[in-house]
Amino acid sequence: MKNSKRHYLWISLITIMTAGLLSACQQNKNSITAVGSTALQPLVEEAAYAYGNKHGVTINVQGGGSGTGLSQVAEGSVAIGDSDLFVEQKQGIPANKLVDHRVAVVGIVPVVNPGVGVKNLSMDQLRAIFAGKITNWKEVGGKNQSVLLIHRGQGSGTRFTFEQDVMGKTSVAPGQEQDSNGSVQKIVKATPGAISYLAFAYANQPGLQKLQIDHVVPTKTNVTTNEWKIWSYEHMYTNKNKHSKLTEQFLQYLQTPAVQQDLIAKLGYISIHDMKVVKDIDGNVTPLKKGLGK
Amino acid sequence: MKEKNIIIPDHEVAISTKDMAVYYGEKKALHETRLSFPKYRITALIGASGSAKSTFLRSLNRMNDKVARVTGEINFEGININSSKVNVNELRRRIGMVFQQPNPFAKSIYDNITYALKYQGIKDKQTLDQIVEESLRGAALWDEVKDNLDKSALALSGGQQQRLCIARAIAVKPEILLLDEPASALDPISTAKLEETLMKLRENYTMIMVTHNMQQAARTSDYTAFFHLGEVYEYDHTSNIFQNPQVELTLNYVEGRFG
Amino acid sequence: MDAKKVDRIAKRVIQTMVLMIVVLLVLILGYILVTGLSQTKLDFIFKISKAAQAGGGIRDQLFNSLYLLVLALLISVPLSLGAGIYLAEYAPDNWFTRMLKTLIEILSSLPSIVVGLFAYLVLVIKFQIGFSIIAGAMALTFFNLPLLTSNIENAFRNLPDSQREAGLALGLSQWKMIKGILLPRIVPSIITAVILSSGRIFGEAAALIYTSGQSAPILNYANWNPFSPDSPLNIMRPAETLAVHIWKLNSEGLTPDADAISAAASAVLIIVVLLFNISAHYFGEKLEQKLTAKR
Amino acid sequence: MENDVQKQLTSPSKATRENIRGKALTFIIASLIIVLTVAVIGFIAIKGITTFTKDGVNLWDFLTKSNWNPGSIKDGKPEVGAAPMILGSFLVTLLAAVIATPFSLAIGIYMSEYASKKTNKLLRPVLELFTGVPSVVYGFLGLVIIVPMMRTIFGGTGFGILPGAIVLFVMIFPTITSMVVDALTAVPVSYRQAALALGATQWQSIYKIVLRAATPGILTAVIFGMARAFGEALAVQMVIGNSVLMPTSLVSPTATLTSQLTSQIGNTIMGSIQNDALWSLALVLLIMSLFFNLLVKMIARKRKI
Repeated sequence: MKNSKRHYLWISLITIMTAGLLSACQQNKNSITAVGSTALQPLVEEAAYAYGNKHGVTINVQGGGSGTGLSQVAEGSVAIGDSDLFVEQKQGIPANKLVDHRVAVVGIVPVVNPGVGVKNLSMDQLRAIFAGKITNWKEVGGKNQSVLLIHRGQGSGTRFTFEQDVMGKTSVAPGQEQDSNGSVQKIVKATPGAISYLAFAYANQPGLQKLQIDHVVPTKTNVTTNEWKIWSYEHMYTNKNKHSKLTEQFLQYLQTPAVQQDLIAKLGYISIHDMKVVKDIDGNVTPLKKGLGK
Repeated sequence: MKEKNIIIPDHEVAISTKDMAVYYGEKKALHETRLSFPKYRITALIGASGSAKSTFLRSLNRMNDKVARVTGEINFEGININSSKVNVNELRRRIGMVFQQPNPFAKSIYDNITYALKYQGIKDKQTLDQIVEESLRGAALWDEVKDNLDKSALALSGGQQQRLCIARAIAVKPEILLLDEPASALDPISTAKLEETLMKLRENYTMIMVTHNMQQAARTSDYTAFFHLGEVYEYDHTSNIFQNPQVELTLNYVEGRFG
Repeated sequence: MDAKKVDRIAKRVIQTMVLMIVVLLVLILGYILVTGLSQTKLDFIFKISKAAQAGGGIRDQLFNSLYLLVLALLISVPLSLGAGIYLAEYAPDNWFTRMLKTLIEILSSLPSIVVGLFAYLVLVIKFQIGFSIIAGAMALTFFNLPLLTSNIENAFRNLPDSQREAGLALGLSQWKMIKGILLPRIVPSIITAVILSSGRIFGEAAALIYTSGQSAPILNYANWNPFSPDSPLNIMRPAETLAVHIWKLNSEGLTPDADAISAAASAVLIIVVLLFNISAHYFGEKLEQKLTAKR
Repeated sequence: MENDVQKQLTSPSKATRENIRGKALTFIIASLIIVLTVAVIGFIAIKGITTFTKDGVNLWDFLTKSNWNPGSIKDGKPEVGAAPMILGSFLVTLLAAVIATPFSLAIGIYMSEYASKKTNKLLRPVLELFTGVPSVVYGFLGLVIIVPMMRTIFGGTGFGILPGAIVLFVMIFPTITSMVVDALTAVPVSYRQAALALGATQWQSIYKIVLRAATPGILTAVIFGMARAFGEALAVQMVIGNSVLMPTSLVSPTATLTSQLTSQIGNTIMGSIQNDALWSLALVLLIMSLFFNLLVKMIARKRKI
């Protein structure tokens, strides 16, 4: 008697589990997943929460890195792949299979440990520092302290943008690599002579010194006009062969004022609608006439 | 020599061996034996340590299956049970066993006795209660535990635990009860009580008992087999073994000159 | 120097080293608890986490950790029971058994990141299960399985043979004997082992980042339908656990109070692990007493 | 002619069926574990080998060169020199074991020889508690306490092998200790009594008898701890500095296999050379953990002789 009861328990448990797995195979219309860039994750997460609440649907948002996002959306295993880069800038992904949706712009600012005594650098100085040609802060008017370079990890979108917009063809000197914004923050704050770069949203921290470049202040307005030159788009890629109504609606929602004006400002991104210039894959910037097309 | 080991008692035979030998690996621990055990009698197996009497006993209900190789025949109920065709679980239900160390389950007294019964499909509460009482009475334990049947069996004293093991063994109504030095872990008072119990059980059960205690063998058993170094030297009425042994070795042993 | 003096000095040195370690451990524990609990109000346990604003909590992460733990145990306990029973009671001494034992040892020493990546590659990508609790639970099973299996095997082996004989001599099948006689006796050991391994599971992050994922969809605790995406019971939803949350706050935290929340979450984590440990010892002893019942 | 009893004795019963089912069930589960383990090893091996088979990297270059830049191609070959990571992993592991072993021995000796039962009852759970502290928390502590400490003492950035080893020491020390305690308590009391009866002091009996007898167990414990240290990812990653450079000193930033793996795997595309190279690092980790296993086995075999 006791035995058969236990059997029922097991059978029902196994049933629930298999049913759960089955239900996953035909992931229903009420749920999609967006995976990828950790830099874009907070925005998509908050938007997904707001949208999901309003429409009774679930949008799962995962980090994992731009590479993960692009791989998975190309394979069709998720609906949206978040990326800091143009898909063409990553090797190994069939770019023609994906559709680009730009949802925001991120400005990137060099940050230093406040102890170095430098608040402004010229673009050439910045380049020389990261190329390893300037190794002491006194060479750029700071204290007698050696420069400690902290890069983002290879393959990081932030690093790619920084190197494209600052270094151009010059290659960077070897240095520490940190894989996350958080580690960069902590290390630059704590280490004398450290310099690195962060997205605007991560740079507003006590103990971090943001640098001006050629006396241009790193503000959103300056990014929209390309006076501040280090910035990139945040992309959400979808797969051409996989259409879902929910995906489309969610991407449309991301272009509404609720997101583009309120949420984006709150989280420290820059609205795609405010941009007065366009940047192409190679980093060339051209002015834009009103009304950004898709 | 082997021929003289066989005695055909004037009784119906419960179980008998024919050229049964036991090997541990390559080593022959027990040489070919031919013994038959009379029904409703107590037979004692005596002999010094290492004489293979326990090995012999444990072979009778195939408890040695995993550790040793048993050759020859064991005849029970008209078939040779030393065969892979025999259902050992069924066999062991019919040939029960009580061990040297009391080994009650970590369950209540009641559950100790009913566990195997329930497994056999006896579910009726009244029947179970009745068997519990019968078995405990049979093992002379009833009066001591009847108010505490829900108590853990491990809380009983050693002597009580051993009698509980007997009660547990007879609850499944075996035909034969094998006892492997059942009193060796007990104090004299418990031993006396146990022996009393065995004498009473003789009315309904065939018992084969390994013992190191000469007095115990003399007091309780009807027949006695003397084992020495893996061979049976003598098998006869207990009185003959102790008073008039035919083999000198037996005499030396029962008089305590070695052992 | 005479031997007596050496003896005294050796004892003194050892005592000093023990004292150093105890102080170190107390400092670590104290630091985590003090920094963790002083900066945040305790009600953050019941608040949802926030991506960018201050005042986020860890409600869903805590639940995810517990739910993941339960699922991982649901998978790994029966499996390790089966394997443990096989090794202790059935396994003959042959090449298969030796291989099984070696592989279990290997499994137990695999780096968690390697297991995590394997689970990511196979479960999340190949089988398209996606980032989900169930993928995480399966990854955790890999860690739990070898530890629990050898614990259970040893527990069985430590039981006296007399118990097996008692059962078999009554005509019980070996299986029934194992299940009905031996198993109940090792329940205390199993419970202790399970609770202790729970502590380890609870703090695991490396294997979960790429399996159960790094985001926690907001849960609706009133929804008990395990197939609905916002139900806490849904095993196919991604689920950031407490340990992963701490890792993420440290690496990508956007909220102004990321440090405070991560310290507080660490404190909560340690307290939960502490509770696991205490209850493991408590239950282990209680059950042992109840079974042996020396009244 | 068979009677009923004979029939029952010779025909299968419920018990027979149960036996077959029970044995089959547990055997299947045991086989499942084999399949799982082989699958893990197989998958990682296949993924890890791709770098050498498909992308044409020379195994020797992989092990000895120190340029890690899988994206860029030099002389027709991708630059995947993993030497800094391999060296980094080995150094942190060895150093952590070197720091942890004396302390583990001290606590082990204290618990098995000097301490009262009550003290032991208190110390054991504390040790177990510390095996349960999540690695993330240790990494966090390392970052805010040890790294600044290193910086003030040695100058430089404070990141590197030494802080990594210290964090690992705290992590593996409880594991090693509890195994050492087991090894020491397994030495029979009679050994000690014999030594004491011969007039040896307690320390002599510990040093000459108990420690000798427990040596294989202690070695196993240390190797176990090293295996754990070698595979630890997140805590080390936070304090090692993560730059793929040959370490020049104990406090110069470098990388370990695990730190590189965790920090990069999300940024790479499945099937690309960058990704394959990372799987090769995972393969190195796997091989190392197999090696540690072998070592433990060898010690165990020696102990039997």
